[in-house]
Amino acid sequence: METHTAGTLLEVTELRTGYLGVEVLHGIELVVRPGETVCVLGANGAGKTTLLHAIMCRQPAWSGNIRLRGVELGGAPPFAPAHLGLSYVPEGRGVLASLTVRENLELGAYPPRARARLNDNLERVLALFPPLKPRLGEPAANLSGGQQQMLVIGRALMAAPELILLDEPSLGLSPAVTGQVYSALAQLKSSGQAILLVEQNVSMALKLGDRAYVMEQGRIVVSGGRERVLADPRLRNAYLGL
Amino acid sequence: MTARFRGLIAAWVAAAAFLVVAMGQARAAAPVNVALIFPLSGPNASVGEQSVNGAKLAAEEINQAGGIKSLGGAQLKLIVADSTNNPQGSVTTTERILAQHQLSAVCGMGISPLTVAAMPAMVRHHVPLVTNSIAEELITPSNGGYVFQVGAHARQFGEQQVRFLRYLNTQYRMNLTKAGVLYINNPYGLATRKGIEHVTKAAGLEVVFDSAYPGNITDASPLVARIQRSGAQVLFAASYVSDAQLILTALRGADSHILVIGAGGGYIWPPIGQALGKRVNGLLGVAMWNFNSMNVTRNRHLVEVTRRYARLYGTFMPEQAGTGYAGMFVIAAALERAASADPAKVRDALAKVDIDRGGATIMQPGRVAFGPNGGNKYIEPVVVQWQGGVPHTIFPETLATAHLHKP
Amino acid sequence: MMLLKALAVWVLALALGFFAGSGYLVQMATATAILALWGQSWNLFSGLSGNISLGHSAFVATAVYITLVLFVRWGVPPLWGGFCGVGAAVALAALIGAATLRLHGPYFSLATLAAAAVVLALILHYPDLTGGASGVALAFTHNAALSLEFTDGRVYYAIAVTLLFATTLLVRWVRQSRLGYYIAAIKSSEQTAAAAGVHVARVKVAAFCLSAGLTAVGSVVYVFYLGFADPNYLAGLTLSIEIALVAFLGGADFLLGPLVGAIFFELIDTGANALVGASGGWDMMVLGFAVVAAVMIEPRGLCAMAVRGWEALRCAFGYGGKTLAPV
Amino acid sequence: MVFLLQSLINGLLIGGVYALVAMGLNLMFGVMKLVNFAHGEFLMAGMYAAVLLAGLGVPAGFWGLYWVALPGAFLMGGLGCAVYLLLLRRAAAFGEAAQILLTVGLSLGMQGAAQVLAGSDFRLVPNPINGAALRLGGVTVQIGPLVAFAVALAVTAAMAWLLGRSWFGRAARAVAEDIALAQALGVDARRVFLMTAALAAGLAGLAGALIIPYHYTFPNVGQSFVIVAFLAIVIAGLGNVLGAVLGGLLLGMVQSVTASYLDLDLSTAAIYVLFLAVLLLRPQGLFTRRARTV
Repeated sequence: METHTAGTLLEVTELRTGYLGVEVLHGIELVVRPGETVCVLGANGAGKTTLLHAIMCRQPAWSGNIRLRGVELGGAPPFAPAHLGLSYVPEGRGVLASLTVRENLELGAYPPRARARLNDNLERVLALFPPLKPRLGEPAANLSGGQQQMLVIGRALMAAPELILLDEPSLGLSPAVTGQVYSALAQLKSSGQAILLVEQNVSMALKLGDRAYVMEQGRIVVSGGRERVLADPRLRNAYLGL
Repeated sequence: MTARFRGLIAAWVAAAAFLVVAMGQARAAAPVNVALIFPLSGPNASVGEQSVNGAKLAAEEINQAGGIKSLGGAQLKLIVADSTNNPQGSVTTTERILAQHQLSAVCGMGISPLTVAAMPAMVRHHVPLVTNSIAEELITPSNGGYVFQVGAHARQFGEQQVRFLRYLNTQYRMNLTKAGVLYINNPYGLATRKGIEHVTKAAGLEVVFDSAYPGNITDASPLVARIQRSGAQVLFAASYVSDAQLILTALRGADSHILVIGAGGGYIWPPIGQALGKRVNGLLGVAMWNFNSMNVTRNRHLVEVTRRYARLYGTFMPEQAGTGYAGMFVIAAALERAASADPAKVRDALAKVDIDRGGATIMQPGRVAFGPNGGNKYIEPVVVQWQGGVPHTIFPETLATAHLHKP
Repeated sequence: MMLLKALAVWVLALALGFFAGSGYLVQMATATAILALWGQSWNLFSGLSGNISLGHSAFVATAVYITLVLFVRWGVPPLWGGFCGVGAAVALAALIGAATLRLHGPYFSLATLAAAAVVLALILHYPDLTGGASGVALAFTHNAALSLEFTDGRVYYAIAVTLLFATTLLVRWVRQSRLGYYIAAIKSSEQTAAAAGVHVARVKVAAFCLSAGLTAVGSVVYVFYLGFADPNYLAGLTLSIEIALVAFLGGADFLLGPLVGAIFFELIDTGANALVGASGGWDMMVLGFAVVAAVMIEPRGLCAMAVRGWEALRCAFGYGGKTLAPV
Repeated sequence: MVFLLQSLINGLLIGGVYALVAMGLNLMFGVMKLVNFAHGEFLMAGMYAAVLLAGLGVPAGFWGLYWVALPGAFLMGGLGCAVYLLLLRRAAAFGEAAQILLTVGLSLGMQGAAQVLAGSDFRLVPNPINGAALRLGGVTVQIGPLVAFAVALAVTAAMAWLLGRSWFGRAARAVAEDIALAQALGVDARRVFLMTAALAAGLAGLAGALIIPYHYTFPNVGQSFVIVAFLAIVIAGLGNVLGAVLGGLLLGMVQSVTASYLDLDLSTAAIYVLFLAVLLLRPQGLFTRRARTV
């Protein structure tokens, strides 16, 4: 599906940003290569969501670069990343509750590059998340928490993205549902989908991820392959806030 | 020596004479300030504009004829101001004009609440107001005789409507016995209704429908449905032009043959004729002034005035323009009589004028004088009927220029 | 210190009015002071709590009509009748406030708008009692303090200015009192405020009543100053909007906002009327677009604009100061 | 019985006009979260645009005057775009208070501007529709309002399709619910806003063109319609565009029935009382299932 060109898919360099004059991210460096699953780990308030917001152009970068396949995203309007191939799964249930399940999925294919393949992608998503199929006509608000999370991930896939960004997909889900979500993510990964996963649930995330970054107070403190990060004592520190 | 002395004296006398003449000239040139305060913005702006047009026409005429002769030919200087459409704005504007200019009189308002609100300021400054608004509330002891109503009281409207009905019954044997009364819920509507109520009994009419309605309606069909249901044969209506048009259209749509007699306002305004086209013909209304009344049509000069108005503004001269025109001539007559620009003296003169010549005779029946309460003593509202696209006066017979077209 | 300064300004304002004579300036100043007073009262609830009332004319009309009906029908002196009028306005506010507690944003605004429309409909529907659409004209021939009748306009000016100062000081005090903090807390989030132990319902109703009461006090003075009660104006939407407008225009976050807003509004309104009023429609257009321009330049109001300008000036001369916190 | 039927039909027909005005108002509120106090002036401008176009010439025949409807609506759509680009685009970031102030100022300014540009005259292009009526049994149906009502129904269907089935509609509803999320999905919110403003103004323009055959055009005409439209959208549920149609029709009928059976003067009060009752008992609106968080 994706053309696996050499080099990087997403490249974040020296990224600084913040709110109301207070800097939150102090020079982030991050790389995602095609087909890779990369985790960003860290405690609450480490700046993980802010990082995703900056990549999605929700939050203007103060300095530094965000490049998708070499195209600069910094300063682009907030709807641009979706058109360039980034799909975003926000924290919490990001469903559009007043729309039906089908409409939610269709909106996932809003960028022109995805509209042509709407029906193929819809089939693919429903195959990945079968529980959604019988409920297509219902308002998304009627779905259970787990189904809503599936819907949101499915919606992100409707754009046939180059890279999918997930913010805490396990938040507030029961262990069983979390398992379902992660097995779906694993399936995606095996199909070659690049994933950037922000998670507090370290064990789940690292089972899936090829590489990981650990953030602490707006900085990357550890980065590297799964085993290396797991072994690093700074991972524990980051979570205990030491 | 003497010759030189004589020459000097001659020069001195010449200089003095020149000075006196020049001063006299200067005094003659000192204009008399008259303010025109009308609603020029908001929903009643068109009422105000028509009044101003009429008054301006009169002032031009007075000035061209040599101004106020008893003041050495002083010219009238008009100060036009917007009273806006709320009482606070009316007060503010009036106070400002009174502060900025040495006025001899004010001609103005047209809309009753604006006039009532502005009156205390006029009284305080001892400046008389000649108004074409119709509310009776104006005539209060505390207004100290500073208000002069050149047109009719709303009550006189109502009375004239019923009198006309009696005339129809006797003259044309129309046998109308059931009346409906529909009036806008504002001072003009309330006062008109009072007048009708007063006389309906005397006329032997049964009032089968009597209701106020809120102004600026969007749909008249419920009103019309009720009027039809009541079985009224004649409808006395007091409304502004927008509502009047909707009511008339809805009546026509409902194929109603009720006889509508409007009380001034929208039923006799130029726009209603434009809106309804040929269908306006036959519509009846009571007016405090009409350009086709006998007192106007038998006076060649006044006919020329109404024609000039039509040329300048593209419609026949409407009620408010006529009263504005008359108001200005009344003020001029008072200035002439007072021989002074002092507003207090103008007021006293206004109380005493009795005019039966000149522009003021445009008011029916051709004569204007004010009673002790400031109302026009002689005024006779007229009943008009639209014929050939313009309103013709058909009642009272002394002023009529056309016969009733029986509906 | 603040009190002393305020007193000085008050005395100065009175003196200015006294020497300005009885004419147009005093008349306009009185109208401005009452408009500012209304704006200030409005701001006490709507500006501080963020619930925008578009029905304050209901309180104006209620106070005016209770006072006038008592006066005209039963001869109750307006000074005493005025208290009844204010009481009635407060009672109405308690009713509306309690009924609309759950409403927020435009729902609240439109509910207050509708309430005022119902008050207007009632006044018009009982003409035997209220005089109906014709309104009530008051005519004064002599001075009578008990009847609030004064032939000299400066007396009304003095009363209006005094009330404005008293209201402003009261609002200042409220802002710094517990009630003020509670209202501010409610503005940022009702849930949080409730969680923090604020009795949201009670605070909202209390502030609304206080706001209505102050509005009513100004209204009683206003109608005797104007000498005429026109129900369509006093209970109308135009007045409600004007009251809200001056508070916004000046800046709802500033103590002097309503005063600044009222002065600006009256200046543009009467200025446009004086300069271009004679040619129909221009004055309305100028006023409307002036408001639009003011909002576009600084949505937080004229006071914020002034502060910004002042800061820019200071910075230009090398005195860097603290800037307005971004909102 | 006939009388009741007559008053219901009267209410239904005027309700159609309310519906058109209310739809645009609610569309703007729903998508842009903007209470547009100048919406009545959009209607007024639409009426003037239609009268102006009619001045270019009216084809002979009974329906001739209606040719102005589409061009008028498009002209007004253009005005909506201009107002959005000049004012509302920046005002989106303002607080609710500043937005109210802005649209109130705009309303005053537009009324003044209309008087400056077009004068204060009451205008009505003479036409055969004015006063024409069908008589079915004992019931009278006026043609002008009937056409407005029919078009309102057609527009409702078109809007239902647009909002429910088109990409614009899905995007608009997404923006209405969660603007940040919609943008993350690739929706350009500003374009949606622009189109919303154009559509709302265009609907007002269409309504304007439909009522000029039987209603005067003057600078303050918008005020009489817009208040009812405001009440209609709250009764229907703010943001519920199709509900606004039902709200408009309902208010038209309540107004008509109270005017027919009770006091004419109370018909206005009646709709306010109904409005307050709905607001207090069912603040999410009669025709909105889910409570909205506003």
